Amino acid sequence: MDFICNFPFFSILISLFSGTICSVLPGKAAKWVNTFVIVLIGAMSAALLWYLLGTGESFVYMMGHFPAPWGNEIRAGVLEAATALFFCIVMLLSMWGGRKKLMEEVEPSKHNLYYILVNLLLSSLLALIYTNDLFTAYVFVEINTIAACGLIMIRQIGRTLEAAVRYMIMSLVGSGMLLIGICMMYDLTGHLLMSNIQESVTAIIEEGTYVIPLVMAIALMVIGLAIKSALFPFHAWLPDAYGYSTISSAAILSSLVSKGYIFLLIKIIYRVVGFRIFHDTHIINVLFVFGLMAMIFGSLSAIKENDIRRMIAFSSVAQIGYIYVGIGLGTQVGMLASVYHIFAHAAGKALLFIAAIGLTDVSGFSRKFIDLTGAGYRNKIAGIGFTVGSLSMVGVPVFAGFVSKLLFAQAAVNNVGKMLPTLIALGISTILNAIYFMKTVIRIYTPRPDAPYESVAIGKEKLYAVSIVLFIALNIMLGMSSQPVVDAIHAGLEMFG
Amino acid sequence: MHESMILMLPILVPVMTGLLLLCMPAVKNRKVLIGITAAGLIVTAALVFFVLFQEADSFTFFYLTKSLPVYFKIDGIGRIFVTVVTIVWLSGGAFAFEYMKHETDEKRYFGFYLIVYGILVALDFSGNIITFYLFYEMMTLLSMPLVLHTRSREAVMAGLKYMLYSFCGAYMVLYGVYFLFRFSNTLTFTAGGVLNQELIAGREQFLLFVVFLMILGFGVKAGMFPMHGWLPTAHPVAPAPASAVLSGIIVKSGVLGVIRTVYYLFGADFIRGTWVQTTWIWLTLFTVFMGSMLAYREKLLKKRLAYSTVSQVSYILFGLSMLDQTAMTGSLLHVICHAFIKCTLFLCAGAIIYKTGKTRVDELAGIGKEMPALLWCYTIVSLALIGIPPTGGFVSKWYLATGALRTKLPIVSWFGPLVLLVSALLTAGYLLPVTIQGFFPGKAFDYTHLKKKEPNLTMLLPVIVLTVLAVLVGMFPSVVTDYIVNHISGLF
Amino acid sequence: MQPMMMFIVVLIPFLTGIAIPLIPFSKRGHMMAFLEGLVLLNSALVFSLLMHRPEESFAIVKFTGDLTLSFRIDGMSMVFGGLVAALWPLATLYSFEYMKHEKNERIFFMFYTITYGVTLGIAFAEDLVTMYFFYELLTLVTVPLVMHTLTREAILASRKYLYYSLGGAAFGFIGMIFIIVYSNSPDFVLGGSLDLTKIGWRTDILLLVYVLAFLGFGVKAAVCPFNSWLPDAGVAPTPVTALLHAVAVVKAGAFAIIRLTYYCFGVEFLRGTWAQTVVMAIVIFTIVYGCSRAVKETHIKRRLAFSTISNLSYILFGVTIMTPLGMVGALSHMVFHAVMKICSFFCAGAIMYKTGRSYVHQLDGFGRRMPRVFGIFTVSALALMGVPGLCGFISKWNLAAAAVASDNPLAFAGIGALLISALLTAIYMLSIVIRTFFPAKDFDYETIADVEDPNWYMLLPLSIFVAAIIGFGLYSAPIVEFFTKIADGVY
Amino acid sequence: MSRKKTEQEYRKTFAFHFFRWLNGEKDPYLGEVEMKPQEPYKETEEEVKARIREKNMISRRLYGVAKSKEMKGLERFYKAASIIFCCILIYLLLFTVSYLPPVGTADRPVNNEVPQRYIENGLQETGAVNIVSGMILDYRAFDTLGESHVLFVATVTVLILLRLDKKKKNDGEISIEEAEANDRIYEPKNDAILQMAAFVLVPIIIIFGIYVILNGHLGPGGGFSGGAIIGAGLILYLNAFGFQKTERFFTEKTYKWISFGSLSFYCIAKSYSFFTGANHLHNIIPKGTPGAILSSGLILPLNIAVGLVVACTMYAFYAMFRKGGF
Amino acid sequence: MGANLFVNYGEAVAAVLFGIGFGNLLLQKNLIKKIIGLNIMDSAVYLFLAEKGYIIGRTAPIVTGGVQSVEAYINPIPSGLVLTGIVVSVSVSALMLSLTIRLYRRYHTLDLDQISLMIKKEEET
Repeated sequence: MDFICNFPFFSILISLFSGTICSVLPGKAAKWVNTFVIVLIGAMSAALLWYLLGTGESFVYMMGHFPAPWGNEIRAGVLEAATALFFCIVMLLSMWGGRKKLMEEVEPSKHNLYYILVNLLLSSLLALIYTNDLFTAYVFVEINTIAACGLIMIRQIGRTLEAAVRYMIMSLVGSGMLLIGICMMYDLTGHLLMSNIQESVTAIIEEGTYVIPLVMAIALMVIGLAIKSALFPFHAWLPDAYGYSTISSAAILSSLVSKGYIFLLIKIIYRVVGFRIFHDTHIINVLFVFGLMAMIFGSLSAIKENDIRRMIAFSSVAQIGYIYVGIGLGTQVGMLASVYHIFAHAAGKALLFIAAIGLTDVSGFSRKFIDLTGAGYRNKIAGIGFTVGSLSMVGVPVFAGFVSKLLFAQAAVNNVGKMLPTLIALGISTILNAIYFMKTVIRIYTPRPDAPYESVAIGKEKLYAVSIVLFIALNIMLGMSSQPVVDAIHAGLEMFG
Repeated sequence: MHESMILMLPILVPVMTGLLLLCMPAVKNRKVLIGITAAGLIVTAALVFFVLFQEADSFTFFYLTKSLPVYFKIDGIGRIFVTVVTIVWLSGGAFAFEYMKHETDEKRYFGFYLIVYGILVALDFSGNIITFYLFYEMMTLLSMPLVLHTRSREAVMAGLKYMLYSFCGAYMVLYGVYFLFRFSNTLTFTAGGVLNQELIAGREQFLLFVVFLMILGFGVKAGMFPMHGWLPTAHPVAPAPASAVLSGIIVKSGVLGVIRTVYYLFGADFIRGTWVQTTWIWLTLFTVFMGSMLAYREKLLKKRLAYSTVSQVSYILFGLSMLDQTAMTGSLLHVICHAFIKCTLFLCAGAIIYKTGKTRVDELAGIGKEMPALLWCYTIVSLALIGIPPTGGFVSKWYLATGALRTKLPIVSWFGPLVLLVSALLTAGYLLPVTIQGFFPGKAFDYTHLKKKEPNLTMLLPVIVLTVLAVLVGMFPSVVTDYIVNHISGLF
Repeated sequence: MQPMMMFIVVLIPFLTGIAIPLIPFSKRGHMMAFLEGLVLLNSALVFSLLMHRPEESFAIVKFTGDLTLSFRIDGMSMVFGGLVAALWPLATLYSFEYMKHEKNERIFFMFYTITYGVTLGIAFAEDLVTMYFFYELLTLVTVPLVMHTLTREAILASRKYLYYSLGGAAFGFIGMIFIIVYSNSPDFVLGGSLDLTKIGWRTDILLLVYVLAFLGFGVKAAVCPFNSWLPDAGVAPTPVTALLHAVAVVKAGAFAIIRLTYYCFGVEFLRGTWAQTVVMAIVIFTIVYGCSRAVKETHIKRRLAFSTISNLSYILFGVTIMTPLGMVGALSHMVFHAVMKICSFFCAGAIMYKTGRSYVHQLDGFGRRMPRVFGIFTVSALALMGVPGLCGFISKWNLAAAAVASDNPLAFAGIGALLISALLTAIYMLSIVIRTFFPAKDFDYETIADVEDPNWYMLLPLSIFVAAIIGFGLYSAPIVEFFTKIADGVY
Repeated sequence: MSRKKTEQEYRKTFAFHFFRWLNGEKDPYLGEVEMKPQEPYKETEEEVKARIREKNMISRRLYGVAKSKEMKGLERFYKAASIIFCCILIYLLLFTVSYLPPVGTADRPVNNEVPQRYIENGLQETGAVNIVSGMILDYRAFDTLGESHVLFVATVTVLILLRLDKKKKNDGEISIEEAEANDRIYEPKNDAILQMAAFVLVPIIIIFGIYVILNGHLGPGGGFSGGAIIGAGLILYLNAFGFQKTERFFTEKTYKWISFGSLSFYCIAKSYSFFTGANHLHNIIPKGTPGAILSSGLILPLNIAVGLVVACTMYAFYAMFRKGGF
Repeated sequence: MGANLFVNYGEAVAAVLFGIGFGNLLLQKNLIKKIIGLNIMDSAVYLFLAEKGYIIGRTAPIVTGGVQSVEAYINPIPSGLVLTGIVVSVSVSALMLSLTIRLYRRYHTLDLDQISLMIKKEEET
């Protein structure tokens, strides 16, 4: 039990504690604390990943003096460490990307409150990743929800408040269902610890006493998490929430928050219920169907959209559909593809949001498409960022989207029953993506000499440019040298069960 | 059978002189132009006759693809056609020297005239279907400027139409050639057909369709019924010597094509008695009758002669479709006679237009008084065409009729000669009124301001020569028929 | 010649392309010399590479799992690579003159040269993944070229082109996936790399996937339902329409389909199945459709674009016959059509460049004023029609011979379509020739006094192409021999 | 028999065309091959106007504030769908409840070795008489740590929403002066009855709250409930004696520092115990004798910290709702 | 329907309450009524959870008189979880109420659809 095993515990506690500290610090100091904390946790997760790749198996960390079923426990494997590292990187870059707009949109006195929310959000994400106990997961899901709602309404214009209310209603419905699912699960198995629950679940399935309530409990938990991660029929709140909140929160929300819930869902599938049993409960087909519908209808409503940020929001509904289709395929490769897509989408989506705000700034702050003509020339770095982001979303070879599309297709082909619908849906949704993303890319690169707006030099906002360049590098790294990432995820999934 | 370069001379000389004329800068006086053209024609004619009497009779020029040589070989049919081409081409050329005075761009006309002559010689000498097809398309492309020489709106449209009809025919032929390449041992013309029996075991029906398509393809050039549309439009707009040559010779290349395909590629026995032969016969008969009927109703002289070409060439095709030796001799004989007769008729029409500018038949009252010699030749030649005994026309029609009767095909053997007879009457119907009106314009005609408008010698001489030839062939046919018979006996 | 060379040859155009807008050339002449020099150097390298071929393959990037981006030269890549390497320097020379009138030509030449590298990448790809990789890059790199004039039509045309290509690539992607999963090695193996044991009962799904992939790649090869982007792309400057939409881009589509049919799915697997009939029917319909639309079109470049659509389907007709002879026919038409079409497009470009007129009914009497350009145009017209003695006839002959030898009744109808389209080509090409050489009688040449032949920049490539047309026409034995060797797998 | 056709009628018949074609006078190709020149399509003025008008009409109808027909339809559908969804949910829950293990019996899976250890040696291991507080503050301390941070996050969000900035006048919202004015109008001032009751009750409430916090580990109660009681007392005091009086001992600064102090103490204490637990180091904090106030190691100070946080939060919520300030 | 519906009548009541709270949350127009529905739903869940721990004939898990055997006390875990749950619902309700206050101050209505229409109209102008 060498020292490095404490890193998961340290990262959660440090982010929690930094949240508390920021409440007394002024805005500027809070900003430095926040950046320092994210960098530190990123470094720790990288070291942890390096160590775990060395040992090759996950370890359990006892929180407190009492072993698992009595005290709390967190478990760290390769997949958890990799996800933690990736989440830190994306959060750091999103914060940098949205820094300038944050200064303008939020009152100075409330800056430190914003950084508290960001820190606590990071801690809840890390807890969701590492925890091995269902009720702890529920508690941190709550922190996540409230912090995310805080992020949405930090900008305090009419739109964001309404979006925050809608968001709260939908996610409270979701967490209500999740809690009642957890209680039923506790009632049937007597444990709250995931590995113990799995033993008793397999025991229940064998003797077949409480099978119906077990299936019902699993269904409630899965539906609850699906509602919280804005799967297709429950995505009404998403466009307003992502479309109008301040940029860094939109980027964090779209790439990290919904992914946290999906990660918890994967953990439930693997550790609580067990892959085989989940596969036979037909809930997987429900997820598959909803995923397919999300892919198609998400893109369709994105095409209809006339506001660039709402269009990107709808496209993330479609991308979440991709992930659920990956899970719905029910094979190991399918899960691998959806986890890879979590990374690819996180990188691409945050980049798109940050680039979009850069473009709207140079087009007279109007979000209508017509005014965006020629914005690519006025703000060069944002134009390039947006193009790279959309190419990655469409799945063009050099960028991350292509690799995840490749993995999805390979997964689809192995699963005979669901092969054709997936491939056709994949083809159609690629075309739909191409239509609305390329429409925008071409619009921002059609010159409009008489545009009344002045152009922005690259060097002016250094932080903004650095974040976009790093995001592009991340995208290309995920696109070109995707082999190490895929191997890490594969190893992670092996030891995840 | 050995190779020699000499065969290429009669082809290359006219083409080179033609190109020289085209690329030459405009020359002041016509004399130089006439001189070059005349020299070119005469030299080529001499070369042609020189080559005909050589014993070397084949030559491979170059290879299009590995298995497709451009190969020349002279045989009996080729010799007949070449002699006819040379005679008509020389007389047409002589006539044109005078006629082209009142047309513009003479240099371009004579240039293309010479090139087409070279192409026609090559066509007759070609030894396999690919070479034949190559020069067949060249001929269409290079004869098109002759047709649209006057560059009026109708002339350009007619030229375009002529070219597109011929290309449509050419592509039908090409379709057949592809299948021939597959189902035959070699593409060179060999008497009795080249089909490889076991290759075409199950596919007779399809190959019959291919033969029929090739016959239709060459039929386009020969003015057979479904695709005859271009002849009546092309002739009136072309200058007279061009239309004379066009209906005399170029139409005959279609006939040569049919002969080569039916007798030298597929072999007569392959299509004897099949639906191809019957449809072909009925088509030719219908064209014969339809051509004469339309000619009878036509007012414009040159268009009337064009319709008469349509029906006369279908005489030849009818003879070929009998797949019988005598009928074939009759049709080959008719090829020769019709060439001379039709060329003379068109030259007379040209002279009339040149001298008086009248193109319509009803304006020609009293022409006999003004140009007696010309109209005499016209009359003799018309009688030849109708088939009055001493002239060539009668002999060839005689052979055609006897050949048809010999074949004993169910209806056609007697109905064919009947149609030929009716059409002969119609031919009289549309040719003789010109003579009658010309010589006896009737009482109401005022003879006062008639003047002597005889065309000068260079125009009259070719007409007279051709008339004499037409009559000579009629009087001593055995010279030609024996030559033909011993050359085509191998085919049946 | 070690395999590293293959990657260098693809890389040089990329670097030159990127260098052009960056290096501050004092005079336009320097830039032209620099660009032409490097393009020539690259073509020389390509030809030397093709002369003595390195056997083993060269991997650039290890993608995912066993999929790598790697190059290897086999028979097919020699044909396509050689064709592109031969035509690109000439086209660049031509575009120097043409782009004098256009603005921001640096950006144009950047993308123009990068496309050269990308096309070579497609040619030398060793497996379907690499080819798909460069295939998508080709779309991205050619969109700015189509959009170059930045007028409203150009924007709409480039958008339509982008949607069609990305859509097509999406369905091509499905084909690629099936190949990766169901073949024993993703590399191109003549005769198909499908592993029959793995396929088991799923043959009809695979056939459906083949048809989908065929249509997917067919979008770039302008197959019937998806070719409305090609005429619209006529809005781009002529070097683009000539080189890309007559040679590089559309041929890449045909090349991809040949790879798909002969090297991935394998001909034995596909021949005689319903997939072959469906695909051949589509191709035959496109042949006739392309020509009939061309006859009605009055804009020169759009007319030539429609003729490209039908000629491309000639190549695909050769492919769909699915016999080695068919492949020979397809390859010969691919090469000969490239030469013919680029020649006629350049003539059209010369006319538009010198006189600014682009409609057929404005061309009366140009024959006398621009004798050299229209002489070349007539030769290319005759070649397109398939007059024997020019290269068009040879490729039509090979296609027809293959179709007849395949004993497939639909192929016989295909030959009929070939000839009907030849007739329609005669109509729409010769009507231009006649209109220019034999204008109406009362036509006075003063109205077109300003029309005269362009300078040697444009005429040199044109004359080289005409020489190639006539040379191939008269003496095509060695090159057809080379294609037969490829079809039989000697290379 | 049939009347003679006029020239125009004849010209339209099929026979006329056929014979004209047959004798080659007018052939179908003449003049047809060359199409008339096509001018590129130019959009006329009124077409553009029509297009814009039509676009505006659509957006007007879509966002029409007046209840448009399909909005009503949509609402009815939404209402019906949600009622059905709730009924199904209730039925399903009842259906599952009927299959759950019977309540109250001892042999259910829930009563396995986990509660047994809590009950049997809970006292020895945590030193807390009240096993539940021992469980939530020692065994499963991580949940409760998360718990207090949930409360903290909630306060942060409420602060974001309701706190009025003293220096700058908020745009559109009400300023700090107006909020004070409103407060004065609506809230009761110097209500004698309320003040007398508060005078009596507030000390008792606060003492009782302190008692509940301190005895968290001995009897029922604990940090959360005690804090709530103290919070209620403070609110009663504020109601009775108004803001000036409370500001004497409870301003925003005190709130900030109390909540920061207690939360950070809580965090550090718990991380110390987690760290020592995980690395199997000895925890130096004595458990003390069970039953005495200063027993059960860290649980007492933790309870005090939690109590303070909860009390301040309750008071802060109330102050924010009333005046957006302290 | 299973055997012990009437035995677990407490949980049945909790289930019905959950349904009612859920319906309220979805159907009610007024925001405050939605929050009330939310609280009903949460309390239903905590009732459901509390029912889990109860064993007939045993007292609350506070050690009295040194007795530490399992038979004397009920299961402590559910009550611990309920305690945590209650704090969650308090904070969530506080957040929702403050949101409602801010919306009411600005739009003077509590009907969410009305608010979104007013926002659209505001943006339209």
